[in-house]
Amino acid sequence: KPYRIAVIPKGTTHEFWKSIHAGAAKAAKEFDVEIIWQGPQKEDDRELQIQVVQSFVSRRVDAIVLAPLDEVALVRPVREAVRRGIKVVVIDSGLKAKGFSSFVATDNYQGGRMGAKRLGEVMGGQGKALLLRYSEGSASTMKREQGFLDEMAENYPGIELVSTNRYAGATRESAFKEAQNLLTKFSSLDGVFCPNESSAAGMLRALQTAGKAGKVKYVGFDSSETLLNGLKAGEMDGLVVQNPFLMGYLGVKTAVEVLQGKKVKRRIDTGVVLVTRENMATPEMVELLTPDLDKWLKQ
Amino acid sequence: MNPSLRKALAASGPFVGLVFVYILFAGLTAWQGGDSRDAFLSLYNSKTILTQAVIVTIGALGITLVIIAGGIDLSVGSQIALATVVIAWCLREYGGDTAGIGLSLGAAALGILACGVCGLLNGVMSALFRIVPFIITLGTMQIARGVAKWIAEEQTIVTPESMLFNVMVVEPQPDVATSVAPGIWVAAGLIVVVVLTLRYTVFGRYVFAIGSNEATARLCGINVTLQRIWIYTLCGLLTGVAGVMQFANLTVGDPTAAVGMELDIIAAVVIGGGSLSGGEGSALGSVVGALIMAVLRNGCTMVGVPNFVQDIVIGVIIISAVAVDRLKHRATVAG
Amino acid sequence: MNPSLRKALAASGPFVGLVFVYILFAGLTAWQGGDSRDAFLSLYNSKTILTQAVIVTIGALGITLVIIAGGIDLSVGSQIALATVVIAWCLREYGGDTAGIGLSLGAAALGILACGVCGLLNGVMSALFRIVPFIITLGTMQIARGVAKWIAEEQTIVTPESMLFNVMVVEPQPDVATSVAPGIWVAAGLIVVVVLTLRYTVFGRYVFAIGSNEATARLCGINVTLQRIWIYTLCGLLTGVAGVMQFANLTVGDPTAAVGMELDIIAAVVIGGGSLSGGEGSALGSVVGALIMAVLRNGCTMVGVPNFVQDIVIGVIIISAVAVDRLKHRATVAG
Amino acid sequence: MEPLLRLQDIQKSFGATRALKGVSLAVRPGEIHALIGENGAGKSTLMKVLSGAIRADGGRIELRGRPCAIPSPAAGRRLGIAMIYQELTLAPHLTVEENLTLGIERRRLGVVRSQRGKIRDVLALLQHPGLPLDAPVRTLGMGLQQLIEIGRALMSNASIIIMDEPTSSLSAADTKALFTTMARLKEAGIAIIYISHFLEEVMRVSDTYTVLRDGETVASGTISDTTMAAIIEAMVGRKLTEMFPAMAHDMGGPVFEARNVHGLHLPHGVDLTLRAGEILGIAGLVGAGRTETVRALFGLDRARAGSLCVAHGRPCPVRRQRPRKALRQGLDLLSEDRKDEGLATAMTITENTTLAVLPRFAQARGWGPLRLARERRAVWRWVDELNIKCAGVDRPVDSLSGGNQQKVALARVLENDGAVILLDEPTRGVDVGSKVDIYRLIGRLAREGKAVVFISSYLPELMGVCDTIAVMHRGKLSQPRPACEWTEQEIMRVAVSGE
Ligand SMILES: Nc1ncnc2c1ncn2[C@@H]1O[C@H](COP(=O)(O)OP(=O)(O)OP(=O)(O)O)[C@@H](O)[C@H]1O
Ligand SMILES: Nc1ncnc2c1ncn2[C@@H]1O[C@H](COP(=O)(O)OP(=O)(O)OP(=O)(O)O)[C@@H](O)[C@H]1O
Ligand SMILES: [Mg+2]
Ligand SMILES: [Mg+2]
Repeated sequence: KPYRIAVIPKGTTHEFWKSIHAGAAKAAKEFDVEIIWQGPQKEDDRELQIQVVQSFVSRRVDAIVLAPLDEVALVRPVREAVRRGIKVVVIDSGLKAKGFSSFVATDNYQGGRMGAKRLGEVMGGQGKALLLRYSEGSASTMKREQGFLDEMAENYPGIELVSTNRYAGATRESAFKEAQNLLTKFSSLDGVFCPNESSAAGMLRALQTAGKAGKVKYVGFDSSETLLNGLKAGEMDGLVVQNPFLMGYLGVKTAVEVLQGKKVKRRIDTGVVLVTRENMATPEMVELLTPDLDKWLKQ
Repeated sequence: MNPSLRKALAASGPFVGLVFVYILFAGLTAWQGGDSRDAFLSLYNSKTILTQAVIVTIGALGITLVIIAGGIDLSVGSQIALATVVIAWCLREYGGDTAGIGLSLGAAALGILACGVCGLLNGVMSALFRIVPFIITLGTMQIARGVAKWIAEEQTIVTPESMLFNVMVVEPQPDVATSVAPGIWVAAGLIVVVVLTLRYTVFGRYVFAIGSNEATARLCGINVTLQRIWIYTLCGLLTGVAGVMQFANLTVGDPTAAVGMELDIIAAVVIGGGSLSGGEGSALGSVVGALIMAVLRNGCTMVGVPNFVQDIVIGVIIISAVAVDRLKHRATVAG
Repeated sequence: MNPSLRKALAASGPFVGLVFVYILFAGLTAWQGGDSRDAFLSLYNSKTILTQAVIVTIGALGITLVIIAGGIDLSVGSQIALATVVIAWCLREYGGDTAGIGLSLGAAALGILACGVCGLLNGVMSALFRIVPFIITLGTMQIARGVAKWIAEEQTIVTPESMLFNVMVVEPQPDVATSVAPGIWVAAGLIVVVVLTLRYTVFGRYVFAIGSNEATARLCGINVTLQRIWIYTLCGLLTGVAGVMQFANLTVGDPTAAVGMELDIIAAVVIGGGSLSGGEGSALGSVVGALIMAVLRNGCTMVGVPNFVQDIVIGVIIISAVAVDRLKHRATVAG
Repeated sequence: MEPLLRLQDIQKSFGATRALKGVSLAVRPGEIHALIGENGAGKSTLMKVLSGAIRADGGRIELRGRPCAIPSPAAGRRLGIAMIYQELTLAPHLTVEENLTLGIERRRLGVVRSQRGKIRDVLALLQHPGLPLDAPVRTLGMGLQQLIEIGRALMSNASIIIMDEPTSSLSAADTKALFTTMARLKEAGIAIIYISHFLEEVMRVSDTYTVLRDGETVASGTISDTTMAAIIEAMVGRKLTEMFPAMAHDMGGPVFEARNVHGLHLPHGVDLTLRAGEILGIAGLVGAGRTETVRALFGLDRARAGSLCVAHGRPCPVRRQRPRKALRQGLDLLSEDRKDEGLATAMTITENTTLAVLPRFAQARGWGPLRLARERRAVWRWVDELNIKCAGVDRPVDSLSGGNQQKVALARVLENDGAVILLDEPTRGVDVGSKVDIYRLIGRLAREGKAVVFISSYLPELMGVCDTIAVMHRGKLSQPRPACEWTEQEIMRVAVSGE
């Protein structure tokens, strides 16, 4: 009888999670296990994610692959799962708990530094830049933001960071409004960095509606159709891209290995790459950026 | 008809609904087979459902009072967030590495008190200014949320380990049938208190009287203003307890928690037979309403139906619960 | 007193509030100096504020009708999400790489229509079953959200480039003073239509009459049921237009968009002088209410005050708007 | 001349109440037809049937010789029937102009077209040409609102105008203006059905009349052929000596005193003294201010001035009176508005009966749990004693008939056991059998040494039950005199004219 593995994303509406889903589906096919894909829809609904985990514990799946919305709030349900003999693999964002089997994620701090480096280069080492943070209490984006700030402080002293304290909120909609207001406030701006897909998409839209797209140097994080179009059009100067497909794949693969009693690494890095207009057409990038999701999902 | 029988029948509507929903999902999971077949009916899952229903249940107890008295309270979700933040703040400020029992209880009490103050404000303003409670509580909803963010400095507040964390553990001692989350006991205790209060105290009778016909209440010498302030304050305190449970669930103080939960709670009360025009409703009914929602959520996850089905089903259930009730009333009047 | 003067004064309350808020933030930014000093007062920022107010404004026009007629509609936020999804779905299914004008307009029309159907359902159910609209629309709120998720398959729907994307561009031609987002023109047009409808048409007068005294309306031969269905349907259609604007903003169909926006919109209407007990309210007032909220949001970002201050301020403004109104009324009655 | 309108054998029941048992009436064009009857005789109901506001259970309506159905107010208006309702039916937020034209707007493409010319004509007819058309009607006084109500009927080109007590809140000048208007309408060939309790007015303005009693036509004819005495005779009608059971009781010393009570609107300077065991009847026309007097005494309405003193307690200004305080003083009130105030109709008999004295049934001075068994026992006692017909004391009050509902309200007053009891229209809408029960009860109260104020618009019962009777006219209360010194004609005369 095949293993049943629950894969719980932070949300279901971002394209990032679609890729994770596809990667997980690929692994499921490869190792002949059944995956159950379910998560909250808003990326700040901790309560609902807790309930989803609890329900899967009730359902006695064999393993849970979880992208925790909060590094603390999800500790307890994970502990309950582990105590009931369910293996847990954490992906994407950290969790302040022991007992889970492995942590499969991007090195977010490095990703943040990579973004800062790219932004520093395209800005020529000087000018005014701002950081629009994502949402309160999200561990992975906080690391990216930290990496960005550290790199800027160490290597690009000529760049003045005019705003680093505003949050975009969990949806594109809230990010868009916030970005619009920030862009109006700082009319002479040279660079922008956003730490995830929804904040980046909101910011891109704000730049477009403000007529500043392409004029302000802009580096984002994560990929999606919207953001890639921006990159192609020259409205963005770089995207730090994780490999969500690989993350989903490795998450499920690790879970299977744990279930089979194999030894797995505590920390598995899925890597980040910088995508620019120049390299986005190379075959390996195309494979990374637009994996054939439907091939894995439509069955 | 025998009066207690009559009451039992009237209350039975939502209960029948609960049984129906439960059997439906039991059937669905059985039909689906596989692992989920026994999982849904398992003892552990029942405990999970009950634990998940705790917050809405306790919140619904408070709003039941308000709704029976002909009012409404939209600020409940924000109040719950406020409570989690106040508790977490207290634990972080005064706890070292782990917070002791005394501190934990003190923090919980403070959280409950904060909500009580919100309720008091709601009551005083709606009683004195005679503004529709919808607006008052829409305002306090924003204010409580803002204060919560303020205290939390727009972050989640991480706290030292506290005994409160254990309140919502689904099964504190595994494989002991009677071992359930302490939160369930708290909820059960509060249910008993509210049921008894509504049924056996002067205050409870006044709540019904005010909602049923305010003019009559006034004619009978009831100080409607004062009672109303009391009712909102009590609702606030109960909401505070729900906030403690929410904190136990999240283990962090989260100023963005429970957005829109007021509507869930109001829906539970309405499904349980409460009428927004006042004078009708029962604490037990509201509890059953909360359970219906919890079973629905849990069952949908078990069967693996997508979220959207769940949304639609809940919407349909809300409307039909009230429509059926209305048709029943009409039939009674005609007969 | 001169009647038109009286009306002007009554409507002036919210307007004075708007001016006050604007001057307040102008003062704050000036005092703060730096980048934000001129930014707040700049023409460009005014355009930003107006653009940001468009969605709530259009939504508020619809709800104004409902509230004047003594009803309420909680499903507006979900309807907006539904509209974005329907539009995006349409563009994705039938558009190739870029969607033509015809397709774009067709998609927008379909989105508006979807909301119109929701409104029709609200109207029919609340008129026929005589259920409190609060419950009905609480139900349709869930259902519309569920349907939106269904259509979107619980994802955001990415669409080909469409002319709709340009509707909410703050400044289509830079540095032309009169160049504003087309959405603002749409909103302006709708404001004019609704204002004229309420003031000069038989329908508008019936809306007020039904909200003011339903029994009178019935005795005067008004088909209250039919009118009510019309009112909710119109509200739905207007909400649909707000949905188109939301889509233009997001450029994707997002089934989780606009959660809780109904409360923002209701707050705008109430700040603008609408009364939840019916019979009172004005389209212009609601627009001013929406603008007050937009200025508040924008101003808070400009000054750089934290979000929580914004929440608290909005809450206080909602309550005091209504309290002032109530005290004014009392003065009139006493005088 | 051919009658414009003929009603034949109209019947209407509300649940167990048979409001109309078969009424017939005919009106000719250019005629003012008076419809006369006691409170509850069925006048308003009949007119609501005619205007389409309610549907009759049986009977025929003929308009210009042709039978017709009037299923809705809109249909009534189309047939040229306009109605001025007894209870004001204005939309308070709408302006004068909007109210005047509501439902009969002239329109082009849905846009309202001004009818100011016509409005001006109508207002001139009512001799109020200066009325501000853009003022919301809620900012106007009761009298002006009543005028607008009348104006709305004039606006609709009606051939029949029904006026249900149009002058009850009009000033003398406005009343005169209304009569002038009616005369002009009459010249224009419009028929008017005029309902009023002011019989002198009726005698002055009408041509023909119909008297209703208990939902039946008991007399009709031409005004010039009859006298006021004859009409009153027909209204009051039956001999009901046996209806009023004699209950011997003695009067003691004074237990209640009120001095110079002024309400916000009505009354004007009422003085009242009650002795233990006295039943004081207060008669008067609708709108005379009786209800407002007792509400002010009980603290339900704000008062302007006056003082009261119950059972030798400390005198207390009426302005400070509150229901809670009144109940504690031993003062109790039975509301005239049973449905909207007197009872919480969705609650049970038990709950209603004990609501005012609930803490008595709880342990620990009202803070502890209720003693439900004791409460039910107390209520059962009243159910038996008052002969309340119910399936059990846990039934909701709205499952009872009107008479039994009223008995529940009385049970509440009895349970409170106050020394002074104010009964406002205790027999309104109550069937004859229950009425007798209530009379007996009032007698018993007096025998127990309580002072009772009995407000009623139904004179025979006042004559039959009360020891003393006072008459109220436009906010002023006459000196009480022993009941045997009054005749019904005399009371009517004082109620109508004030002296
Ligand atoms: N909607 C109703 N439901 C139940 N009973 C009603 C209703 N309307 C009227 N009645 C009853 O019908 C009877 C006749 O009432 P109606 O209002 O026609 O009297 P009326 O002659 O106009 O009296 P008044 O002089 O007080 O206006 C009364 O007993 C009244 O209580
Ligand atoms: N708030 C108010 N403002 C102005 N006039 C009022 C107000 N309330 C009542 N009135 C009028 O005052 C008059 C007295 O009413 P009240 O009910 O006291 O009369 P009543 O003698 O008890 O009549 P009924 O026989 O109907 O009980 C009525 O004409 C009524 O329309
Ligand atoms: Mg009448
Ligand atoms: Mg009266």
